Amino acid sequence: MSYDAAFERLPINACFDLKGTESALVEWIGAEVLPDFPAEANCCRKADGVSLEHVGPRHWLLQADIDREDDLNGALRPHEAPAEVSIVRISDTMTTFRITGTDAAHVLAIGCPLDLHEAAFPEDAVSFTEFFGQTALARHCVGGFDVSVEQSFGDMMEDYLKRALR
Amino acid sequence: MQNRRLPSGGGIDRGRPLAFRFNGKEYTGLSGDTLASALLANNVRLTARSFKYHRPRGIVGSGPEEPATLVELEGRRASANQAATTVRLADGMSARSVNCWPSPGLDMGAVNQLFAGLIPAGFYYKTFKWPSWHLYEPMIRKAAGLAGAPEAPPLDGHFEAVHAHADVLVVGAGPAGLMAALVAGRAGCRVFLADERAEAGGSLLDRRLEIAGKPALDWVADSVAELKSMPNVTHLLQDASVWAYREHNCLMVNERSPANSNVLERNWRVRAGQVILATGAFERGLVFPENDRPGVMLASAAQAYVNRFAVMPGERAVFFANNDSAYGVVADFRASGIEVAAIVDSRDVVPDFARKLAGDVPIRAGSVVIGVRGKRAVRGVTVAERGGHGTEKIYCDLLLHSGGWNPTVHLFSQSRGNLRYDESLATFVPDEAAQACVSVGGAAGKLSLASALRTGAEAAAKATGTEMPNLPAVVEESYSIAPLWQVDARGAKGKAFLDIQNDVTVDDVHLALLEGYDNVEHVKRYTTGGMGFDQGKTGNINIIGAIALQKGVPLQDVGTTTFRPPYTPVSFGAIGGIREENVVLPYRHTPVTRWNLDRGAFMYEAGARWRRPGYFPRDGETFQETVNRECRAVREGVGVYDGSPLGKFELKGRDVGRFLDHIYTNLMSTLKAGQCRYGLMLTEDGLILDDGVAMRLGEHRWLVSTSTAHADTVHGHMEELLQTQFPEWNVYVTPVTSQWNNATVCGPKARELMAALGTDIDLSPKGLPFMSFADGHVAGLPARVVRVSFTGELSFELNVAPRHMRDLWERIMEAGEPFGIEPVGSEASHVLRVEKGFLSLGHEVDGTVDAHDLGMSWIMSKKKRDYVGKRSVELRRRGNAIRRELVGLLPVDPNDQIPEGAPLTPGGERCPTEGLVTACVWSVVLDRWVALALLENGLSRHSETVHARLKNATIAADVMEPVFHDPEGLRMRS
Amino acid sequence: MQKYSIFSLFRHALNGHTTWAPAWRSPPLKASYDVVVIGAGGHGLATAYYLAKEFNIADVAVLERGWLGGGNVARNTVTVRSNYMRDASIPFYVKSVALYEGLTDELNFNLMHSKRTMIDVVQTFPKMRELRRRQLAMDIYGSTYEQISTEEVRRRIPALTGGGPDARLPVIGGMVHTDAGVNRHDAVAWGYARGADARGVELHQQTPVTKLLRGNDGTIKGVETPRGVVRAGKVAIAVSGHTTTLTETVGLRLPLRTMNLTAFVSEPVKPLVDVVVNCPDSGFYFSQSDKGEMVIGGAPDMGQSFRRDIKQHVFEDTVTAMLSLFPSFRKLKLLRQWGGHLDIAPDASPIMDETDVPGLFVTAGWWGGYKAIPAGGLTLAHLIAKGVPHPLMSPFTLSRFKHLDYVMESGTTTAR
Amino acid sequence: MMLIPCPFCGHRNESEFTYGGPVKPDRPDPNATSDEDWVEYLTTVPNPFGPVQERWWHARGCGTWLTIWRDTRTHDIVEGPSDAE
Repeated sequence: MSYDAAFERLPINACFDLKGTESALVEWIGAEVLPDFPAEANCCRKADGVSLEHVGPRHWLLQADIDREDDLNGALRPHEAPAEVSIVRISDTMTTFRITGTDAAHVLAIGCPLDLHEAAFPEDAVSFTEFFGQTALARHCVGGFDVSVEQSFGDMMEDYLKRALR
Repeated sequence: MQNRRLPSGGGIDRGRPLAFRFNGKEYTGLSGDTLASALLANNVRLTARSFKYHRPRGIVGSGPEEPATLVELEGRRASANQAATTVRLADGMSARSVNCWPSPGLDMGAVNQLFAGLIPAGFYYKTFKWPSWHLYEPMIRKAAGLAGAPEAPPLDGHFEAVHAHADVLVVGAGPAGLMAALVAGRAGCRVFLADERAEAGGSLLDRRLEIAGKPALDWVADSVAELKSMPNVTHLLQDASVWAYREHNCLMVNERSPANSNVLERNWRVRAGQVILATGAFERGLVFPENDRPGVMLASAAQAYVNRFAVMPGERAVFFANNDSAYGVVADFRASGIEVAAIVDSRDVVPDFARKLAGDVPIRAGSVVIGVRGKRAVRGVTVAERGGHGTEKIYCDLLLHSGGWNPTVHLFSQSRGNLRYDESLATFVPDEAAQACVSVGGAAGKLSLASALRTGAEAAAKATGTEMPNLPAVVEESYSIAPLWQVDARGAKGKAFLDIQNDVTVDDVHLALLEGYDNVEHVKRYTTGGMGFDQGKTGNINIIGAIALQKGVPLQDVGTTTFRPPYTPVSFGAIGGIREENVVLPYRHTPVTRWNLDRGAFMYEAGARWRRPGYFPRDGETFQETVNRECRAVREGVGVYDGSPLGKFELKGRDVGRFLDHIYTNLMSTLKAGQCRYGLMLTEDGLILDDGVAMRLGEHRWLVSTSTAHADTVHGHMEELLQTQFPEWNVYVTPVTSQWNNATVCGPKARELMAALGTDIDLSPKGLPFMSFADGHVAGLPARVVRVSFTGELSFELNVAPRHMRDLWERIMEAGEPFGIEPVGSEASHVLRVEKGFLSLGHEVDGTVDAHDLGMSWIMSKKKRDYVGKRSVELRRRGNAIRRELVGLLPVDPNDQIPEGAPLTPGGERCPTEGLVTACVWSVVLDRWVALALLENGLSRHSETVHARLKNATIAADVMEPVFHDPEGLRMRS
Repeated sequence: MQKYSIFSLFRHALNGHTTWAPAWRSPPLKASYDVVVIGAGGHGLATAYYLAKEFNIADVAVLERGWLGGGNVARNTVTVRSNYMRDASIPFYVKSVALYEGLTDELNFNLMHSKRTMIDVVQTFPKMRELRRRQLAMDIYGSTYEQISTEEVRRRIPALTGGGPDARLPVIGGMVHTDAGVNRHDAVAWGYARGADARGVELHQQTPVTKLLRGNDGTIKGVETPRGVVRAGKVAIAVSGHTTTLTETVGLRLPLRTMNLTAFVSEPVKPLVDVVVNCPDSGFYFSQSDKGEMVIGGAPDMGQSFRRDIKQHVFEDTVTAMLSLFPSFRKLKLLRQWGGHLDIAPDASPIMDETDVPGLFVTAGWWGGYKAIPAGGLTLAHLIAKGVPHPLMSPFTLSRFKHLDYVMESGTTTAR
Repeated sequence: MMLIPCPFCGHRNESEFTYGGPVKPDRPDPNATSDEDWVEYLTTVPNPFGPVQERWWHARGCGTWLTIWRDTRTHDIVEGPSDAE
């Protein structure tokens, strides 16, 4: 009996790296563009297909479908942002693997030291962690997890996941 | 013919016979057997030979403590040493005894017994010296080593290593462990339970006890069923040994029969809030002459064979004990109708309850076994009073002994918990814990069933903050022992073994002490006691006892040796998990990697785990021809390389300029938007950390590029400074290495190629001068074009998002075809940079040189008061160490290639070096070999002749400036 | 000293081995000695031995906190080699290897020194370049290092079946260091101890030094132990890992950090590999002991530590690296693992010197110090006896830090 | 493998972190320090047989450089980053 789990490599998302204080970011971007800022560390808020993820001190990721990239870029105006705010388009930097199935958590645990139990990693949790030795962003998806790694490691991760799913 | 199988009872499945081979002979066992129980069922008594003397041995124990019978599995399950007692019998299994040839019955190594008198402990330190150890070593090596080495990796299946988390990790599913798991599970905790046996129950499997008025195994089954029904009991593993207790409550569990049948073995790294060690206790043997003969067995092991496996380990048994536990075994023997000839108890007084269990079996109190008759199988024992009087010979084919119980403290001790000697139990028990763990049941010296259940429940109740539950009713047992560390009665002659596997006897320990090896660690090392495959699970404490007795000190003062992981041997495959073959080290690809492979590039590792093309060979070309072709393309036409792996960071904030001034040796803050500048970073102790290019994107936005290999190091360096030294500075760092790929086109025809690609950027020398950049489109793709050069030629670094990279690359190759474009690999890049004398950290920088040595004094800002490494470089240069400085070398014979790394010595003599060749390449512009070197005082030695010293030759070379091509840099600025 | 030979074994066999003399005496601890050596490990015992043998200074006490030979000499991977890179290092290790080769005879104790050759398995071109650099530098000092092809590597190490052309890091060749060998670590400690004892040196076990004693003039005066004060005008510290713990008792700070390096062995199997295999690109090395165990080492954990535990992730790095080149070892079993402390200087080279406290000597900063025991002991004894550094040790004195003149000598599996 | 307390993420596996070495005294002004003091600052770090203050970078996490006190004898973290605040 092998695992009840499968993975797929997703197309890239629109992704913007936001750094600065919450107030400076809101002031620059305008509250209407963003979901509410997640109050807690390593959790996300979603609104209107846009997800805002609090992944580090004064550090958020804004993610949406890739066809929203230009819109968001226009709204965020990364190049004109004031000194106190850093906004960088990083859509290409990560590649995402969707791992689903009843054994998804086990398969993830082969590469990831994070406690993925719902008590420790609830539905709205999102966090940078380690996946097969590399930095990775982990979060829930329907029936499993999405794990994003630095794009250049994508082929290696695919290799790893194939091995893990045997 | 399983002629020793009892007609009823046992946990075996009589309906499922299993055929197996042992030492070439066919046998049949039953499902549920171990190899050991199946052998005993078939009346196979002589199963092994010992390590040093090759004495005949049988089965001694029933679990991982087995010291005597190691087997090697053959065929599909091939595996080196395994204790026969831990091998689950499987149909078609084939096993053979280790360390004997051709068989345990006829073992040629047995000649060693003739020389036994000459080979006491440590004999090899005293002899085998003349004329040389090399004469003896091969023979000794051949004789050692137990099983054969594995010949091939497993053919089917793979190993897995995986993380897990638990509130409570319970080790052991005996009565204490199950009770603890039940209490923790009912409290809603996440429970991880691991047990080394095939089924839950622990010692209950081997005994005939009752819990709550029913057979104990019913309670076990009910408990397991309840645990299975609780979703918060996440793992209930059988055949899974907890083998290491690491720091911060992280434990390793080796699961040998995972549910996923593709997985051969699994290693769990469990992080637990609380650990409950319910690891039970091992019975230890008694130390008396000939205590290693086949048929001498631990009493508890015999109990397991009778009760669990319905096997009669002999037809007529004598028991030898110093404690009460053996009497329960006697009772079970009687119940199974196996004859017990006598009980020899070294104590003068035997408790009444024990006498009741013995029934009509004669008890010789105050007596000891002073000899065993029979070499290849027990034929009888000689018994005497403790002092040696009143000898009696008793006929038997089985001698079952019990010297007391040792709590299995391995994991507790690994966790750095202290042990203390308990007089009443005559053994070491856990004392103060060092991590969040608690020992319960036998592991804590609580040997009775009632105390096992109680301590298990208590520990779990305390860990979970819940009430102590009502415990099921059991009969209270009592236990007493009078230690007997060795039989030293008059008339007791013959080898008395402490470590059966490594053939360590009482005499060996005495010899070690006599010679001054008097620490327990010395004794262990001098005699090799406890260093076998079993790591002394049954024997170690007897060695401590022997030392204590001989030195006349309490056992507490002797102390134990260190308990080192693993608790039981674990295969390396499980430890490694799926990280094997290609993924053993990470690898990184760019969107062009596939293209490179299709093009037949020779790929290799090139820093920070990137796989990069070394060169693009064509049929019929030599390596040098390939590299020359790529170099010529760049020097004469146009080449392109994939520069994507360079590290890139976007820096944002008011203080970026000031920050860059601090981390680079040169001034960066004066850079204007749209410009870039080459920079050098140092460590605080003045060594070169990295070189790269900084670009100013806007007023407060910068892009810093680093060498491929040091991207992560520089990232950490920047963040550390910003977060710990300058937390008030306004600088944000965002890694964008993989947001920007780049294809760099270089060569005199690069501008023509750019025109052919089509761009909306003014690429004229004035429109986009050297060391500047512009954003726009190239070949219709959004791109940033940067004018930097690592080859010395006119270069355009075309930066695009990875989603466009492959597209861009293919258009470049297409548009470049008329210009004879070549993709350029790392080898050609190396040649091109050497011709220009550009720095390569991997070649010229080896931990001693600074920028001045490299002829780059210009990059060490004199204007800045401070930057990282400034003070240290100044300090170092004020010392009187002779500097090795970068020079160019032209071999006097232009066809002489100097190996990279070759030392330079004065006159090429055999004497200390004065430098070394850091790089040597065939220059396509000069049509000769050229080299770079670090040479003592090299900057002032231009036009001297120096000598590279090879093994049997020297190569003379003329010293010059380290630049062989376009010294003015006109081409790259063109 | 009682002579050990096959004949003495015969003689003692006749009376059941009950008449052997102790390997060393247990004399009472005196109140003062000419020299006190702290630490009865390899370097401490060798220093004491050479003080007595080469410099006629026999009024020496070796004070040991625990049991003789229980420090790093008891917990290393017994590799002896001289394949270094720099002029400062190579001659020192060449000398050490030469001393080792004569030690069994000299000490009349079988060290089982087995010159069984080390093969460096090379998997990257930069590493090959570095090793070729070593090769030519070593040749100047008479240390042998020969490049061999991948085919030859595989012929000499048949179990090396991984690292094929399509592997993550393919094997591209090897370097053969025939001077390298292995021996018995316990025998090195015991042999030196017995030799030193026979020349009058006193060995005192279970005698921890709790404090160094410094006079009003700033010079060393002796040491404090639970058994009383022991006076000496010269005190040498050879206590890998705990060097700074001791020197700080006289306010002396040294550029050392203590780390934990671990090793492990497999179950014993029949002879499979007869050379020391070193795989610097993968980051592990091993040899098969005479008992049949694979003795395996890897990279250290960089954090400061006085624990002797292994870091699981560091351990897994070593294991997976080994399995990638030796896939059949997946079925081989781990039998035992352990760690030891070592202290490391900023340039990862050793420190042997008289300190700023006159009369206080240190030998420290060893990693891979096992191979250096004979030369380290000999040269430190020279310094203690003569007051000037032995020429072989002069690159390793403390003065190099005054102008940050590091001796950067990367090890075989590790770099700074 | 230790469990290291990150002020942002909570307790995380050691493998997510990069070791940053013992915390040194504040960097002296290089232009107002003697050679001896500068060399001492660079080369001589605290090496206690007991608690040491040290830095870790949560490189495979939120990116925080954090400071803890860790006992070198036991690896117990005797003071986490949040304890210090």
